[in-house]
Amino acid sequence: MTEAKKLTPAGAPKTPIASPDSAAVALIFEESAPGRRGIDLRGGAASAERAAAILGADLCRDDLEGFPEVSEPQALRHFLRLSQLNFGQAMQFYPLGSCTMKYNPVLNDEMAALPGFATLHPLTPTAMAQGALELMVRLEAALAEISGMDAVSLQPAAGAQGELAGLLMIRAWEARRGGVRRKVIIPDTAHGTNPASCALAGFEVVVAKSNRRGYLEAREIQRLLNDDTAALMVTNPNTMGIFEPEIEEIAAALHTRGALLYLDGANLNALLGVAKPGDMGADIVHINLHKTFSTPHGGGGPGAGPVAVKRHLEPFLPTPRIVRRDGAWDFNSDRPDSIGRLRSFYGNFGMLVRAYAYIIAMGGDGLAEASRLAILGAAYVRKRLAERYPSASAAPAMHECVLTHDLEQRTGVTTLDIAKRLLDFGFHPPTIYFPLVVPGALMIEPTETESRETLDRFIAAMEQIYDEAIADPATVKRAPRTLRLGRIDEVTAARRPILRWEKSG
Amino acid sequence: MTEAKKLTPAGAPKTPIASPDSAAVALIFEESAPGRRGIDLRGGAASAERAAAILGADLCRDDLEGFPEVSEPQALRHFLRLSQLNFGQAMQFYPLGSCTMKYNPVLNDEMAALPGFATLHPLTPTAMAQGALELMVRLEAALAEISGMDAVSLQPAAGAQGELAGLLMIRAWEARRGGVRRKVIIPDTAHGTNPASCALAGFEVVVAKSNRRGYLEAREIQRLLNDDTAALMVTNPNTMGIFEPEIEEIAAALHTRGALLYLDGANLNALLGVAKPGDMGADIVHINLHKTFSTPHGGGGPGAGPVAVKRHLEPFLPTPRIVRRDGAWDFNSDRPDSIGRLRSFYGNFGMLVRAYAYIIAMGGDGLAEASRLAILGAAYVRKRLAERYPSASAAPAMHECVLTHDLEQRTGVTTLDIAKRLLDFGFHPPTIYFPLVVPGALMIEPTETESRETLDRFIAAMEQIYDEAIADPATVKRAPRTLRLGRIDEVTAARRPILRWEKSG
Amino acid sequence: MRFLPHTETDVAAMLAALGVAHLDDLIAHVPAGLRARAAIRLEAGRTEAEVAAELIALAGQNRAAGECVSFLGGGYYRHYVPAAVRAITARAEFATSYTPYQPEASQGTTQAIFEFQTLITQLTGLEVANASMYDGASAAAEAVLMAHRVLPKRAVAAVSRALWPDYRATIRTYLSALGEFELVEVPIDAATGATDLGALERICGDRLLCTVTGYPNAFGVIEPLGQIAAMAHRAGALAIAVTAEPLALGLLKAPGALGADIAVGEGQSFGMPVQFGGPGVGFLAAHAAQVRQMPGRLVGQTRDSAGRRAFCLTLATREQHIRRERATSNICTNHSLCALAATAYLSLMGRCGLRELAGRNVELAHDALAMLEAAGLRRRFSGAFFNEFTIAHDDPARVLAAAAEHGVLAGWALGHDYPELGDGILIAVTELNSASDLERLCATLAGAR
Amino acid sequence: MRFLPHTETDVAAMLAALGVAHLDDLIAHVPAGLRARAAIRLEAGRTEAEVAAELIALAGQNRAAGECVSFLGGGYYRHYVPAAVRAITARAEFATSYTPYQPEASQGTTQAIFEFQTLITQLTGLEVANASMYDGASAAAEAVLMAHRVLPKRAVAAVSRALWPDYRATIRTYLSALGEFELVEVPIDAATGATDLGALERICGDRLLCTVTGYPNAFGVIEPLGQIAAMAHRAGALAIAVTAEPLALGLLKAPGALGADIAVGEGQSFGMPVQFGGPGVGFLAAHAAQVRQMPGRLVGQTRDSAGRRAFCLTLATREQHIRRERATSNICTNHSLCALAATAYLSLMGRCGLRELAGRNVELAHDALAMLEAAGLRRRFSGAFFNEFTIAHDDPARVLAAAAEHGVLAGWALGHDYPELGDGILIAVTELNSASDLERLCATLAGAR
Ligand SMILES: Cc1ncc(COP(=O)(O)O)c(C=O)c1O
Ligand SMILES: Cc1ncc(COP(=O)(O)O)c(C=O)c1O
Repeated sequence: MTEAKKLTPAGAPKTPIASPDSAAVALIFEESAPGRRGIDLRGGAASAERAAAILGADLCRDDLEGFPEVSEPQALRHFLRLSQLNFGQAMQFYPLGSCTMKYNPVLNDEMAALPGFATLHPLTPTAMAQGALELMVRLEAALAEISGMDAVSLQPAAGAQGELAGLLMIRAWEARRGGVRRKVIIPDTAHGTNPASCALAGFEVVVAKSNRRGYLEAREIQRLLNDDTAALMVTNPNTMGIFEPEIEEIAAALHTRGALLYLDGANLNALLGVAKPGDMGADIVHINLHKTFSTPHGGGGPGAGPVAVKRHLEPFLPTPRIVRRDGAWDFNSDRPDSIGRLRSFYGNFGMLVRAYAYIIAMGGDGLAEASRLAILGAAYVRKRLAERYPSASAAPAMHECVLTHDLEQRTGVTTLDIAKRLLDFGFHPPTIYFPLVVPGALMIEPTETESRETLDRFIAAMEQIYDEAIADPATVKRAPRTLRLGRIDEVTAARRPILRWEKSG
Repeated sequence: MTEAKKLTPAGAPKTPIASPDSAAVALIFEESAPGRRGIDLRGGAASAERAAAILGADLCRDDLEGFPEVSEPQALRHFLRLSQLNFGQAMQFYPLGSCTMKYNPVLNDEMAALPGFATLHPLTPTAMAQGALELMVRLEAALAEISGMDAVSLQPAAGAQGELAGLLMIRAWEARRGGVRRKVIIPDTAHGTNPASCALAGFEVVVAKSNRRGYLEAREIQRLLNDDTAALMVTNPNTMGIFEPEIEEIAAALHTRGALLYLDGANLNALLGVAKPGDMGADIVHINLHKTFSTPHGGGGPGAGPVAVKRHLEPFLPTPRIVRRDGAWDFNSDRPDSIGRLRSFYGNFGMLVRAYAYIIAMGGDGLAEASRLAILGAAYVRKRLAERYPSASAAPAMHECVLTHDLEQRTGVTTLDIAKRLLDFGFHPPTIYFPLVVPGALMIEPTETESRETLDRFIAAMEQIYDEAIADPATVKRAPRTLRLGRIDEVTAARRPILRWEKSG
Repeated sequence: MRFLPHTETDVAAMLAALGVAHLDDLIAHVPAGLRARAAIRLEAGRTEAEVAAELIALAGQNRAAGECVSFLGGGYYRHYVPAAVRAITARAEFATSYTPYQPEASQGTTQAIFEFQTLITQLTGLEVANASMYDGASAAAEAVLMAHRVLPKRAVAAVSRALWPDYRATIRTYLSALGEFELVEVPIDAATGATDLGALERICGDRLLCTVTGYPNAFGVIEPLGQIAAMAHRAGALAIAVTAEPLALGLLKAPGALGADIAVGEGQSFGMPVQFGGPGVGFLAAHAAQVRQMPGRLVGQTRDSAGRRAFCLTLATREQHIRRERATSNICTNHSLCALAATAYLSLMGRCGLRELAGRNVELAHDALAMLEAAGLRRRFSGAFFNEFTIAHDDPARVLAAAAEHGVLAGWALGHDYPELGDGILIAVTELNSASDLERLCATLAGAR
Repeated sequence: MRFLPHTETDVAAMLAALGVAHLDDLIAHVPAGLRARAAIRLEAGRTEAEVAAELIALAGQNRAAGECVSFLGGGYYRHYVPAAVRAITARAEFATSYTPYQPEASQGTTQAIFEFQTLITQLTGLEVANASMYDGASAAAEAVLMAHRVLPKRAVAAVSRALWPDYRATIRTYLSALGEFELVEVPIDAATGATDLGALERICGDRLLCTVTGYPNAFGVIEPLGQIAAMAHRAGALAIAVTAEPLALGLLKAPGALGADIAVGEGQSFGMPVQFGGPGVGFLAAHAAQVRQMPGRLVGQTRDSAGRRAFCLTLATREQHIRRERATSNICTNHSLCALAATAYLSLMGRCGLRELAGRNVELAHDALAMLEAAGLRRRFSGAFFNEFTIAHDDPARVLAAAAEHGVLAGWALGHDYPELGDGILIAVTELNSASDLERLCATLAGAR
C-alpha cells in the first residue's frame, strides 16, 4: 500500500501512481477513516457514555485525537506487511557480534503461551502457582550450575539491569564492610552498558587498556588497583572475542585488594562447558537469556538478564527470593540486606519459560557442544577471511571474531558500506565499529546453529564485496539496492528529529 | 540462500556468487547433508534396528534414498523463506474472481487448534465428542437457514466433491423414481468442475448458451429440456457475476418436466440476505466454506464443500448423518437410500470449526451486510474502470464483475500481461480468461473486506497499466519486474515436465 | 463490524460514484419475491471474545486425546507434531493464498508442492506424485478411476475386504454412477488378516482392472503386496497400494519397489492433528508413463525470463478447468496446506528420523501385544503388523466402554464394520503412548475380561 | 542434536581448514584448570516431545486465570487479547530480529516503534515518547532520573505512598546509589485514598525535584493530577504521572493535559497476557524540549537515498553505546516486541474501541462495588476510581483464602504492603469479568463475612 492518494470518488486519479513500490506501507494513522473499528464491543458506546457520566466531565477526555481507526483486516495486513520489511534470524544469517543471534526454537514460544503460564496473574496465591515457581527454581539452579555460581536472581529485565543489580550489590557489600570504594575498572573494549551502569550505581569508571592482542593484562589491573577500587567489570570472552587469559590472576589480584570481579556474561555462549565464570573467580555474573539461552530478541527485547553471585553476595540479591516454606515454594521479601527490587513482580517470566525449555532441550552436553561449535564457526570465518579482512587481534578467537580491513584507505569504501552491501546478499551485517578500539571493526558472531554452507556463502559474499570494493567501489557505496529502500539517511533523522506522526502530515 | 556453491573448505570460492539474489531458496534436498536431523528421538537408532529385526529384512526397505537431512533451524528457515515468495490475501489485495478471497479471521485458526478439537480422534465414542457434534449440527442448521434449504451434509471436502455428492443424489432420486435420465444442462459460463463432476456422476453434459447479457434465458432451457434431462446445474450469480434473472421461471420449467435444479453455491457471497437458493427453487446447493465462509484457502485447500438439499432429497445425503439418540448426538449410517460416503470420517472438521466461528461472528445481519458491501465493491470497480475496461455484460454486477479490453488488438498487450503487471503494483491479479465465453476476460471479485482506499489504488493501477500499454507496451509485456523472478515460462514446464527433484540435479 | 472496513462515508461516496442512493438499489434487479424472503434468521453478530468463549466451551465438551490414554487408529493416527510444522503452516503467506495460478506470486507454494511431490515419490518408490488429494479414501477411488483410463477395456476392481470400510465405501460411491465398473470384494484370510490370495487368484482374469490393497491394511497387517502385484500383473492388471499409516513407509519396502503401479494414501500422520477426522491429505503416485492419466494438480520445474529456476502448475490439460467433462478428475481445490504440513514434517524427520520413528512405533506396538498376550489376551491375526494390531475379546463393546470410563480409549471394535469379526479390537500404538499407557491398556482390557 | 546443523563431515572439514585435529584444540588456550572443572552437570538433552511434556506438566501445576474467576489487579490487569495481536507478534520477522541497528533491514520494527511512540504521545498528551522501557516501575525510576537531568540542582523526589509498592521500591533501588537524591513519601489521604495534598504542599519547596503520582493510583483512585501538577509547577518542580492501567487513558484526561511533565507507565494491559508478571512494557513520554534528557531509544522519520520515507533509530548520542558513563540511562535491550503488541492492540481498539472498553471497565467496576455495598460491604476510599477499588473487610486474609478455595481470586489484601490498611481488599474488575463473576465475588466476600 503506497501512501494514500487523493482520488475524487467518481473521477480518474489526478496523478498516476508513482513507480510501483508494492512493498511500501503507510502509517497506521494514514490508513484510518472515522468510524472504522478493529474490535467490536457489545454496547460499547453506551458503556462509554455511562462511564463518562459516572466519572463526570471533569475527569474525562473528549476524544483520542488522531488515534487509528481501522478494521481488523486492515490492522492485520498493516503489521504483516511491516513484518515483511524486516530481516530476522529465522530467515537470514544474522552474525551480529555480541548479540548471539542463534536459532530460537519455536516450541518455546508455544510453551510460554500455555494458559497455565500466560494467564497466571502475578498476585495469584503462591500455593496456586507452584508450577511457575518450580520452573523458576529449576532455572536458577541450572544457571548456577552453568555459570559456576552459588545463587541466582531472575528478576533483571535485561543485561543492563543485571549489571545495575550486580553493581548495587557490590555497593551494598562494600557498605556492610564499612567501606566506600568509588571506582570500578572497565576495559576500553567494554560494552556501553558497563560504564553506563556504573554511573547509575554511583561508581566512577576507570578505563583499563587492553594490550595489542586485545586482552587485559594482570599488570594493567595491578597498576590501576587501589583501595578505592570496588571492582573490575569485564566481559569474558571480551568484545574482541578473546578469552581473557589472565583472568584468574586478575581475580586473585582483585580479591587480595578487597575488590570484586564482575563478569559480564553476555558472551557466555563461548563458555558453556569450556570455563565457568565462577571458577575464574567471578563474584558476580549477569547472563543474557536472550543471547546464550535462545529467547528471541524481538526487535530489541524483551530479554531477561538474571544475575548470579557467589555465596557471600547472596544476601544482597534483589527481593523477592523464592524459598521453601511448609513444603511448597513461596516468595520472601524479608531480606534486610537486599538491594531491593528493580522492577515490578518477579522477572520476565515468559522469557524464563523459553530459556528453561531451551536448557532442558540442550542438556549439559548439548550446551557444551554448542559452545564448541560456536567457537569453530567463528574461527573458521576468521581464518577463511584472513587474507582480505585481517583479524584485529592475533589471539585465538572464541565464539566471535573482530576483523578489520584496508578498504577505506585504498578505495574509500567504509565498514558501513560493506555492511550495507551484505544486505544485498541476504545477510544481516555483523556488528560494526565496535569494539571502539578497532578502527572500522566488523564483529562477527556466527553462532552454532548456522550450517557450514551458510558460513561458506557468507564468506564468499564478504570476499566478493572486498573485490568489488577494489574494482567498482561505487557499487558497494551505493548499497543496498535490492531491498525496498536504499541507504537511509540517519544524519538528517538526528538533525531534525521527527519522532511521531502528526495529523498535518 | 542461493543454490549451494561448491567450495573447497580451506580455499577461496572458485566462482564469485552470481548477482545477489538474496531471496532465492534452494530445494530442501539441496540443503541436506548426511547425518543432519531436524528431530531427536531417544534411542531412535536402536528402535529402527529392533523394528527391522522384528519385521525381518523381507519387509523392510534399506533406506530412504534422497530424503532430506536438515537441522530444525534449516527446515524452519527454508519454509519461512519460501513463504516470503508468496502473495496472500492477508498481505495483498487478491481480487481473484470466483474465489472470494475475503479476510480470514485469525481467531478462527486458534479455535480450530484448541486441544478439544485438534486432538479429538474421529473414532472417539460419540458420548465423548458431543461438543464437536453439537458444532456440526449448529453449522448444518446455519447453512440451511442461510441457503434456504432443508438439510445439509458437511462431508464433502471441497466444492467439487459437493457437486459430485449432489449429482449422485440426483441420480439416486431418479433411480428411486424409476427413471434413468442421462443429461444435465450446464451453461457455457460454468466453472470447469461442473461438467467434470457430471461426467464422474455418469451424466452427459448439454451446454446451454447464455445470452448476450451473460445470463440464461428460460426459453433456452425450455429448448433443451426433455425427458432425458435430469437437472440443470447453474451457478448463481453466474460466473459473469450476474444474478440469473429468470432463475425462478427456469426452476419451475425444470420441476414441471421432472428435472431438478442444482445450484452451484460457489458465489453465495453475493446472496447472503439477498436471495436464498432454496427460494429460487434449487433442489441442491453446494457451499464453499473456503469462499463465502472465510476459511483460509491454504494455497489450494483444504476447503470444505457442504451440500444442502430440499426435504425430498434428504434420504440420499451421504452417510453418516448426525442424529439425536437418547438425548445426545450420534452418527447414523443406517440409511439405505444414501449415496454412501465420499471420504473417510465426517468432513474437514477443522474447516467446519472456522466457518462456524465466522458465522456466529458475523450474525445474520452481518452476513447480509457483507453481501451488500461485496456487491458495492464490484459495482464500484466496474463503474470506475468502465472507460478503459468495459464490462463483458450490460447487466448489473453482483459480487464480481467480468471486464474485457481492446489492448490486444491495439497494442498486443494481453490479459496475461495486464495480470503480470498488476503484480508489480502489489496486487494479486483477477481471475483471467474465465469465463471462457469472454475474450481476454478479467474477472474481478473485490470482496467486502477490502477498503475503499484499496479499491481506489487498484483502480488507479489498472488505469495506469492501460495507459502504459498504449504508451509503452514493452513495460507491460515484460512484467513482473519487481518480484524475485521475472515472467515464468509455463510452456516449457508442460513440454518437458520435471515433476520431482532428482539427485543428479 | 470489525471485518468490514467500510465507513458510512465510504459507502456514500461509492454509491455516489454509481449514481444510486441506497445499497439496496444495487440489488433491485434481484426478483422482489426472493429479496422479501431473504432475511437470515440467525443471532446477531458476536464480538471476538464472545466467539472465543463459545468455541472454547464447545471444545471443552469433548474429551480429547490429551486428556485420555488413547489407542485409537483405524485410518487416522496420533503422532507428535513438531512445533515448527505449526509455525510454518501458520504463515499467512501460505495460509491465505489461493491455488498458485500466478506462479510469480506463488513460488513459496509451488516450490513446497514440488518438494512434496518429490517426497511422495521417494516414499512410494514411484516416479511421479501429484500435488495432493482430499484424503486417502478419495485418493483410492481416484486411483481406480485412473487405472481405468490406463486400461479402459477392463472393468473389475478387486478391492480387498481388509481395506478400511470408509475407503471401500468411498470407492463404491465414486464408481457408483459409472456403469463400466464392477467392484469385487476380495475376502480376508481369516488366519493372517491379510487379503485371501487364493480368492484373489480366482478373481484374476482378463477383465481384471486392478487390485486395491491396504499396505498396511485395516487390521494393521502388512499385506504381501509383492505377491498381489505379481498376480495383478500376470493378469495384465494394475496393482494399487493404499496406505493410511504412511509412517510405515519409513521402514517398509516402498509400494513401487514391490510392484505397485499406483500408490495412494492418507498423509495425516505427517504433521496433522487428528482433528476429528479432517483435514488430512491424500497422496497419489504412479509411473511417469501414466502421468497424463493422473488426477489432480502437478507442479513442474521451469525457468523465468532470466533463466532462473522456477516452479509452476503444469500438465493442466488433464484438469477440469481446461478439459471440463473430459478431465481426469473433477478435483479443483485440493489439500495444499496439509501437503505443506507433510512436507515440513518430513523435512524435519528426515532420512534417519522417519525410519527411527517408524521403528519406535513397531517396537511399542509389539511390546503392547506382548504385554496383552502375557495377560492372557489372544492375537486375532497372525500377519506381521506395523503399529496396529487386532486382539480377540469376548465382549469388545463392554470392555471398551468400561475402559473409556477410566479414561482409556483402548481401541476400536471391529464388529462395527465387520460383523464376522465381532470379537476383534483394533489397537494402534504410537510414539505418543508411554510405558504406563501400555500398562493401563493391559489393565483395562485384561482386567475386565 | 536438532538445533545443530553440523555433521561430522562439516566439523572435520572446518577443523581441517583451521589446521587442527579436534574441537577441543580450539579452546586449548583457555587455562586448563578452568577447562577441567567446566563440565555442566545437567541432565542429557531432551527431545522436543519430552520438553513439551515437561513444560505442559509445570503449567498444569498452576491454577491459571482461565480456570478461576479472578479480580486480581494491583499493577497487572487481565484483558482480552485479540488473536490478531498474537498473530502479529508471532511473526518471525519481528520476533527474531535484533534492535534495529541496520534500518534498511528493519523498517518493520522501526516503523512499528514510530507508531508506538505516536500512540503513546496521543494517550499521554505529551509530545515525545520513547521506544519502550522494561516496565512501569523502572520507567518511573528513569523518569525521576530524567527529571534530575532537567533540574540538576534539585533533589527531593516526592513519591506518593499511593504509588504501587513495587514502583516505590524500584525507584528507591534506582536512586539508592546516587547521593544527590532525597526520596520523600507523600502520605495517603485516609478518606479519599488519593495523595494527601496538604502533606504534599508542605513538601513543596525550592528543593523539590518532582512529584510522582499514580494515575490512577495503587488503590484504583483517580488522583487529582491537575492539582498536584500545579503544586509542583508552583514550586518550580516537574510532575511525573505514573499509570499502571493504561486503559484508563482511553477515557481519563491525558496526564499531559493535566500538566504532567513526564508520563510513564506500564503497557501490559495493551495486548499482553499477565504471564506471572512479565514481560510487559514500560512507556515514557515528555515534552519535546526535554527529548535530549530522555532515556531509552527513539525512532525518527527520515528519507532513503531516493527520498522515500524511512525510519531509523535516532538521537543515539543520549545512549550508552555512544555516551557510555554519561548516557541518559544504561538501558540497551528494551521491550520492543511488547511495544509492538501494544501498537497492534491499540490499532485494533482504535479511537472508539479504546474509549468504549475503558467505559465498560468503569461500568463493571462500579456495578461490582454497588453489589458489594448492597451486600453490606463497605468501600474503603471515597475517591473516584477507574476499574479497581478497595473495600474494607474484617479479615481479608481469611476471606480471600476461602474464596480461592472456591475458585475465586477475589482480590489482593492491601495489608501485605500497607500495614495501616490491613482491612483493605483491592479488587480489579475488567471486561473479562461476567455478571456471574460479579455474583460469585459478592457471594464469596459478603457470604463469608
Ligand atoms: C557485552 C555486553 N554486555 C552487556 C550487554 C547489555 O545487555 P542488554 O542489551 O540485555 O541490556 C550487551 C548486549 O547488548 C553486551 O553485548
Ligand atoms: C463457480 C465454482 N464452482 C465450483 C468450484 C469448485 O470448488 P472447489 O475448488 O472447492 O472444488 C469453484 C471454485 O473454484 C467455483 O468458482
